[in-house]
Amino acid sequence: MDLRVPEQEKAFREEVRTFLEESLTPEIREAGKMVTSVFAPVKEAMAWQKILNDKGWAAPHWPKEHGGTGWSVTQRAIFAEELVRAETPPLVPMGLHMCGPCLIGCGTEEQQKEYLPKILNGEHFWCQGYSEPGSGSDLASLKTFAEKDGDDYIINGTKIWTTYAHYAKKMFALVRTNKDGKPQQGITFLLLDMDLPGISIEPIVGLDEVTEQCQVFFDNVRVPQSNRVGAENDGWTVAKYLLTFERGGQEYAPGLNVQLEKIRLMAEKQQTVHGPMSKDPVWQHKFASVEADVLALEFTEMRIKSALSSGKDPGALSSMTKILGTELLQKVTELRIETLGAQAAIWQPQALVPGNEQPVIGPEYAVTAMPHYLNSRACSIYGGSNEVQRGIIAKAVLGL
Amino acid sequence: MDLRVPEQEKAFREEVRTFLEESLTPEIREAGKMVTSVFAPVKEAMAWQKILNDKGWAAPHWPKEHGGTGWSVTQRAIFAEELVRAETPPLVPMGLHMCGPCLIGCGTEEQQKEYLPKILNGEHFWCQGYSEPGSGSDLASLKTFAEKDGDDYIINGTKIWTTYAHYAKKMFALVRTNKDGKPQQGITFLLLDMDLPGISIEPIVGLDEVTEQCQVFFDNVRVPQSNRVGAENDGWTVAKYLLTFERGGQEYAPGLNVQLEKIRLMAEKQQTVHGPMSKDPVWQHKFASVEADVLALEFTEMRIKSALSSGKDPGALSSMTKILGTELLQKVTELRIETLGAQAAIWQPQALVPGNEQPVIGPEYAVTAMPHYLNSRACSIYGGSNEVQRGIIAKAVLGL
Amino acid sequence: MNFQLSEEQQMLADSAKRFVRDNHDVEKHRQNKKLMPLDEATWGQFAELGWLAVPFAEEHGGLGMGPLETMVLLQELGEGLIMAPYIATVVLGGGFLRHGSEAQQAETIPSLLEGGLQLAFAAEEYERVFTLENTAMKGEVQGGDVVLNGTKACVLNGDHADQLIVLARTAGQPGDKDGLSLFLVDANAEGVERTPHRTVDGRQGAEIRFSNVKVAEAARIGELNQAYDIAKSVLLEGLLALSAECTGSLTVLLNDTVEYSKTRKQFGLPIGKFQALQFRMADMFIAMEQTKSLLMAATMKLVEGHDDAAKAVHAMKAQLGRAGRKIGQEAIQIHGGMGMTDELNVGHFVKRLSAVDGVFGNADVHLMEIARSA
Amino acid sequence: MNFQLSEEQQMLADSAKRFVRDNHDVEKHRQNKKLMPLDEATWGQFAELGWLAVPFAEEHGGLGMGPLETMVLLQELGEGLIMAPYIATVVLGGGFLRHGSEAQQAETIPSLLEGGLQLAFAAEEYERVFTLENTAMKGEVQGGDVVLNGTKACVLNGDHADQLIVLARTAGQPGDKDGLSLFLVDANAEGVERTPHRTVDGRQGAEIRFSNVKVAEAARIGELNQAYDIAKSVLLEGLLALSAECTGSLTVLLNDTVEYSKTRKQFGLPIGKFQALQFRMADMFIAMEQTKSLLMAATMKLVEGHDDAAKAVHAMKAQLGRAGRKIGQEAIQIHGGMGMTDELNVGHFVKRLSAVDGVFGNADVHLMEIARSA
Repeated sequence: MDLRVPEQEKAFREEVRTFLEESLTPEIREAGKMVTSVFAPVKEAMAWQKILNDKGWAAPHWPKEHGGTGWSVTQRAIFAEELVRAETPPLVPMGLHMCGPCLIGCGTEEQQKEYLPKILNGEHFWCQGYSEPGSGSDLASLKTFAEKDGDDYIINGTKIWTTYAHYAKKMFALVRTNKDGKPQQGITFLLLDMDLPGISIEPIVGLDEVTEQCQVFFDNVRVPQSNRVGAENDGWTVAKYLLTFERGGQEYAPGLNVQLEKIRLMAEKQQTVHGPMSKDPVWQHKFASVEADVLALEFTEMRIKSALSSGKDPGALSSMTKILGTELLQKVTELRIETLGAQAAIWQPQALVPGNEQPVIGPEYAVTAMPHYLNSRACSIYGGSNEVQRGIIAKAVLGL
Repeated sequence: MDLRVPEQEKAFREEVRTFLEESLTPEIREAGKMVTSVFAPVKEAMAWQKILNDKGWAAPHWPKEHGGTGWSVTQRAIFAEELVRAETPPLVPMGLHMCGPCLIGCGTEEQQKEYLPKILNGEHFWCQGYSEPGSGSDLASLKTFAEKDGDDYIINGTKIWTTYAHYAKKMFALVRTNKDGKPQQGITFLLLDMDLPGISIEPIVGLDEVTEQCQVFFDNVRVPQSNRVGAENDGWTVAKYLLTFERGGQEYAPGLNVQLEKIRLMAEKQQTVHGPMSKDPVWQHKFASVEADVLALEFTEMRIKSALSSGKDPGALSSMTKILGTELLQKVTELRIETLGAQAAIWQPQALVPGNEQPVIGPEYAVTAMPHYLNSRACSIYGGSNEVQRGIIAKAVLGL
Repeated sequence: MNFQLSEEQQMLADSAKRFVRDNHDVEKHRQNKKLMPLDEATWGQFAELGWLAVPFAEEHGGLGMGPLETMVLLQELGEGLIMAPYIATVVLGGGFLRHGSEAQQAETIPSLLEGGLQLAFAAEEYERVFTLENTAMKGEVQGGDVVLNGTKACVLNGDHADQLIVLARTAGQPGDKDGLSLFLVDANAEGVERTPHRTVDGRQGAEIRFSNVKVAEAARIGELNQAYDIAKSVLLEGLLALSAECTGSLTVLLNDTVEYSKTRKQFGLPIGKFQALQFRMADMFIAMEQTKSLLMAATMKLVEGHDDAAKAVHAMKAQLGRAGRKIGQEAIQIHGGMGMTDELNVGHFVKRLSAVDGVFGNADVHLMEIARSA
Repeated sequence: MNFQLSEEQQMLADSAKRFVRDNHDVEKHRQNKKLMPLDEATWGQFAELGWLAVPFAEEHGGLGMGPLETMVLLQELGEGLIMAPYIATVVLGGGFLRHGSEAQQAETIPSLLEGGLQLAFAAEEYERVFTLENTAMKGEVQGGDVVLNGTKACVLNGDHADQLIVLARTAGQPGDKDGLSLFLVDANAEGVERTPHRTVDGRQGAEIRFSNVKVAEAARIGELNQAYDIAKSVLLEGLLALSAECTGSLTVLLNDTVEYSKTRKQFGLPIGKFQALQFRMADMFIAMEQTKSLLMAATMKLVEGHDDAAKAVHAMKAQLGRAGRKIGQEAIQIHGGMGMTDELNVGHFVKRLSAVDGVFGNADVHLMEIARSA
C-alpha cells in the first residue's frame, strides 16, 4: 500500500500542465471560471475541444484506433484532474462521452468512420434523446414510437430534458419499435438529423433562467434504417454498453477540492465581529466536515481507479460515487451561499455570459454562487436519480 | 392568539408545586434524578404512586367516577409538566395508562370494580402482553393462541418485550382466538395472573445491562373466560380504545427542557483551552439548534393541547409528536455524551441503583449519560416504531 | 393559551386569501419577475385594502394592529408569492417611523398609507456577516450634522424607496452595540448613488453608495450612538414578517409536492407510493409544522413581551433557513426535472426561500444569536 | 498509488482473521466483559503470534513494521471485538518507548514483547475537553526531579499497566503547546493511587491520582517542556489504531444488519424489502466505504510523511465518530427490539463505537483540529 507517485506520472502531469498553460486562451479560461453547471457555454467549450483535438487529446478514453490517446487509467485520471484544476470549461459530453462510446462498441465500421471523426472535431454537435415526459428514472417505459416503413422508420412522440437540443445537429435516441414483451425489449437505438422535417424543439427555461434543456417533438419524422445502431429492438444493449465503457464512473473529488479552495478564500474576506469568517469556529467546523467527506471521496475514487487499473470491475460502486459526488457538490454549493449570506441573493445572470461587459454588482466571486447552487440541484435527478442509485446499491451490492 | 396564563392556572401550578415540595421523599427524589429510561425503578415509582394516590392524583386522566381528578386538559398538562420538572420518577404506565383505560372503556362494571382501585393503589402491578417474537411493528400478526375449553381459555405461545413481567402480578394480553379472516380480527383481550401454572418468565438483559424486558412463555395456561375484556375476537377494538382515551399522545417538551438545562450546566464545567465549553461557539451552535427544535415541539404540543381543549381530535398528529419527541430525546442524550467526551465511557451501572452506597468515579452528573443514551435508542422502536409513525403521517395526513 | 384567530384577524386572513386566489398565477409571477419597476397596481390595492395601515397607530390613521396581524396577513400572501415590498416599507419602514420624531412621522406616514411613499432599511454591507453590531459604515459627527460615507448592500426595495433608513456607525468599532445611529435619508439626496439589481427571487434590491452625504440632526431616528435597541426591536419584527411570509410559502411547497407525487408515475406506480418518498414527505410535513409552531411562539412572545421573545425570534429565523432548505430541496428532488424548471410553482418558491435565508443573517447567524440571548 | 496488501501484510491479516474466527463469540464476549482482570491467555496468544512485536524495531526484537501493519491487524481484530489492550500497550505504549532513552527501552521492551509488561497512556483529565495542549495536571520541577500532583481520568488499561506514560504540564497554561512533559512512571510508585472502572464497551479504565509522586530525570521521555511533538506523533498513531479497529467493527455492524433485514419479516415481507430501509442501509454502506477510504488515506499519508497527514488522521477520527454514530444507531433501529439486548453482536459493537468516539477527543474536537491543521 502506498501513495508514491512514479516519476513518469509526475512527468506526465507536468506535460499536461505545460500544455494547459500554453494553450488555454483568456476567453476559454474566463468561461471556465464562470461555469455553474456540468454543461459549459457551447461556444467556448467547443473552441476548447478543437484545441484539445488538434493535440489529439479530445477523447483520451476512446481506443487509440478511433482517436483515443492510449493512456493508462492513471494518466487519464491525471489529465482529467488537471483540466478541473485549471478550471477549463467541461467538454460537452453528448458526443464524446455518450454517443461516441456506443458507436465504438456497437456501431458498424461504416458508422464509426462516418461519425467518430466528426464527434472529435466538433463538426457534429450531438444531443441525447432518451428521457420522455412519462419516463424519467423509469427509462424503459419510453413510448416514442418508430414504425417501419420501407427502408425507413417513421418516428412519432416526444423527448424531454434533451440538453442543448437547440444547438444540436444530430441526435442519438432510444425509440420503441415493439410494444410487446418486457419494457426493456423492443427499444431501438437510432441516429438522426435535427433538421429533419417533423422535428420541433421547445426550449425549457431552468431555475437559473438559463436554457440548457429542451423538449423535442417528433411528428412523422422519417429516418433511414441504416441509421440504426445495433439490432432492432436491441437498443437497450447499445445504451448499456456505455456502462461497460466508462466503468467506475466520473471523478468528483478534484472538482470539489477546487470549489472548497474557492470557498475558503471567500470566507477569508467576510468579516464577522471577531475577524474573518474563515476563523469563525462554526464556519470552520462546517467546512472541516465537508473537507473530511471530500478527502474520503478522493480516496474512494482512488480505490475504484486502482481496481480498474488491475482489471477489476468496480460495478455498482459507481452508484456510490454518483451519490457522494453529487450530494457533496450540492453541499458545497450550499456552503458557498451560506458563506456569502445576503450577497448570494444578488441576481445577475447576465454577468455569467462569456464576453459580457456588464459591471458586476457586489463581490465578483459571489456572482456564480446562487446559479450554481440552484443548477446543482439537478445533479441528484439526472443520470439515474440518486433514488435509483440507492436502489442499485441495496440490490446489487447488499443483495436486498 | 395569546399565551397569557389565567390566574386560576397559576394558582393550580402553585398548588402542585407546593404538594411536590412537601411530599417528595429524599429517596424518591434521588431515584427520579437517576432515571435513564421511561421506566423508573419499581420500588421508588410505586412508593411515589402511593403518595399520589393518597392525594387522589395517581390517575388524573381517568374519569372522576373511577378515581380521576376531573381536571381540564390544561390542568393535566400543568400537573404532568410539574412532575417532570421536579424530576419525579415516572409512574409505571402499564396499569395506569394502558390496562386501566381499556377497562374503563370496555370492561364490565364488575371488572372495573375489581381492578381499577388496585391499579390506583398499586396492589396489582400489571404488565402488557402484546408483542411477540414474530410481531413487533406488525402487531396484528400475533400468534399466541387461546383455545376455548369449557369456561376457560387454554393459552399457548410466547410474548416478548414484556416490560417488568418479572415484577408483575397481572398481565393484560392480546391473544388469538380465531385463525381465520383478517389478522386484526380473531384477537381477544384477556387478563391473567402471572403466577398461573404454565407461565414462565425469561428476563432479557438490555444494552445498558438492566433487565426491563422479559420474554413470557405460555404452556397450556388456563384462564377463565370471565377474564376476557370485550367480546371474543374483538380485542383489537379494546386495545385501540387507548388511542381514543389518550388522544394527542404524550408531551415530550417539558422533559427535554429539563435535560437541556442539565446539559448546559455540564457544559459550564467542561474546560476547553478557550474557557468553558458552554462558551465554545461550536457547542453553542449545536445546543441552540436542539433548543430551537425543542421550543418548536413545545408549541406543537401546545397546539395539540389547544385543539383537545376545544374538543377537536388531533388524530394522526400524535404520530408527529412521537417522532419528534423520541428523536429529540435521542439527540439530547447524544449531545450529553458529546459534551462529556471520554468521561461518558466510564461504566458504573451499580451507581444508578437507588440506595446504593457505591462511590461514583468521575463527575457525578456523568453517571447517567451513557445508560440514558443507550436506553433511549429504544424509544424510536417501541410504542409503534417511528417507521410505523411516518407511514401513518404519509397515509392519514398526507393521503399518500 | 389560545391559538384561535380573533374575528378581526380572521377577516384579514380571508381578505388576503381572496387576494391570493385572484392574483397568484405562476405565469404572471414569471412575467412580473422580469420587471424591475414597482408593481404600482398591486401596491394600490394593498393601500385600498387597508393593509398598509396594519401596524400604524390609530392616531396616525393606522389600524393599531401588531405583529400578530402582520403574521396573519403575510402568511397568506406568502402562499401566493406576492412580490410587493410590504416588509421593507410597512414592517421595517413603519417600525422605524414609530420611533421617529413627530415631524418625521407627519412627513411620511400619511403618504405611506396612501401608497405614495416607499421605504427601505439600508443595513447590510458587502463582505460583512450581518448582525447589527457588525455595522461598519461610517457616519462622521460634524457639529450637529453627520456625514455618511460608504456603501450599503442588498438593500431590499432600495431603488424604489423614497426615503432610506440608514444604519451607520457614528462611534466605536464593529462588534460594539454602542456607537450605532439611525437616519431617515432622502433617497435622492446629493451624494446618494443607487445601483438597482434583481434578487434571485425576482424582487428588487440595490447597492447604495453614500459620498459625503450630510444628514441634519432632525433626520436622526433615536439618540446618537444609541440606536441599537431600536434597530433590534424593529429588526425582530422584520424577521418575524419574513418568517410569516415564508411559512405560507412552505405550505405551498409541501402541498404541491404531495399532490405531484400522487399523479407522477414511475415503474408503474405513483411515486408517492414509494416508501422512501413517503417518509421524506412525512419529514417535510413535520418540519413545516415545527416551523408554524415557532412562528406562533415567537410572534406571541414578542407581542406579549416575554423575556425570551428575542430568542424565539432568532430560533424562528434559524428554523426558516433550515426548514426552507430541507423542504425546498426535497420539493425539487421529488418533482424531478420539472422541479428544475421555471414553469411550476416549486422553483419560484424555492428561490424565494433561498434568498430569504441570507437576508439579515442566515440560520447559522441566528443560531449563534440564540446562544447569545441565553 | 497502490492499495494492495503486501505478502507480509496479507499473512498478518490472515492470521488475525483465523484468530477472530476461533475466538469471537458473543456469549464469550458477554462473559469476558464482566471480568475486570486482564485476559492473560489471549494476551499470551498475541505474544506468541508475534503481534506484540509489530511496531518495534528489529534491533529491539520487533518486526520493524508500522502503522500500515497495525491497521491491517486491528481491522481484523475489530471484526471480532477482541478486547486485548493492544492499543494501550503496543501502539501508544510502544510508540512512546520509541522516543524513550536506551535505558527505558532496555528495561521495558523485552518484557513487553513476551507479554509480561502492560502500559497505559495517562492523558485525559476530568472536566477538560481532550486535546494535548489542554493538559492541566501539574508537574512541578524541583531540581532534576519533577513532582506530579493531580488526577488522570479514563486511563485505558490503567489498572493493568505496570508502567504509566504520564502527560503533565511542567510549565505554561492549558492551551500552550510548550510546557508539556512526558514521564514513564512505575504504576506502583508511592503516591500513585488507582481506581479501576469498567468502560461502556466492557473494557477497563482507571482513574489515577498522583500525590507528590517524585519522578527522576531518567524517567522523562523527550525534553522537559517540549513533549508536544512526541505526544502528538504517538497520539496520531493511536488514533489510527483505534480507527482501524473500529472500521472492522463497522463492517460487522453493517453486514449483520443487512443479513438480519433479509430474515426478519414484518407485514408479510422481509424488512430488507422495504424501500426506506433499503435506502438507509445503502447510506450505511456508503458511510462505511468512506470510512475505509479515510483510514487508508490517513494511514498511508502518515507512513509516507505527507504534509497533510495529521489533517487526514483528524478527519479519520471525526469520521469514526460520525459514521460510528450513524451506522450504530441505524443498526439498532433496524434490528428493532433485538438490537437493544445484550444477546446479539449489534449492541456490543455499538457500545464499543460509543466509547471510542469520546476517547482522545470526539468528532467535534477532531473537526476543529482539521481546521487548525490547515
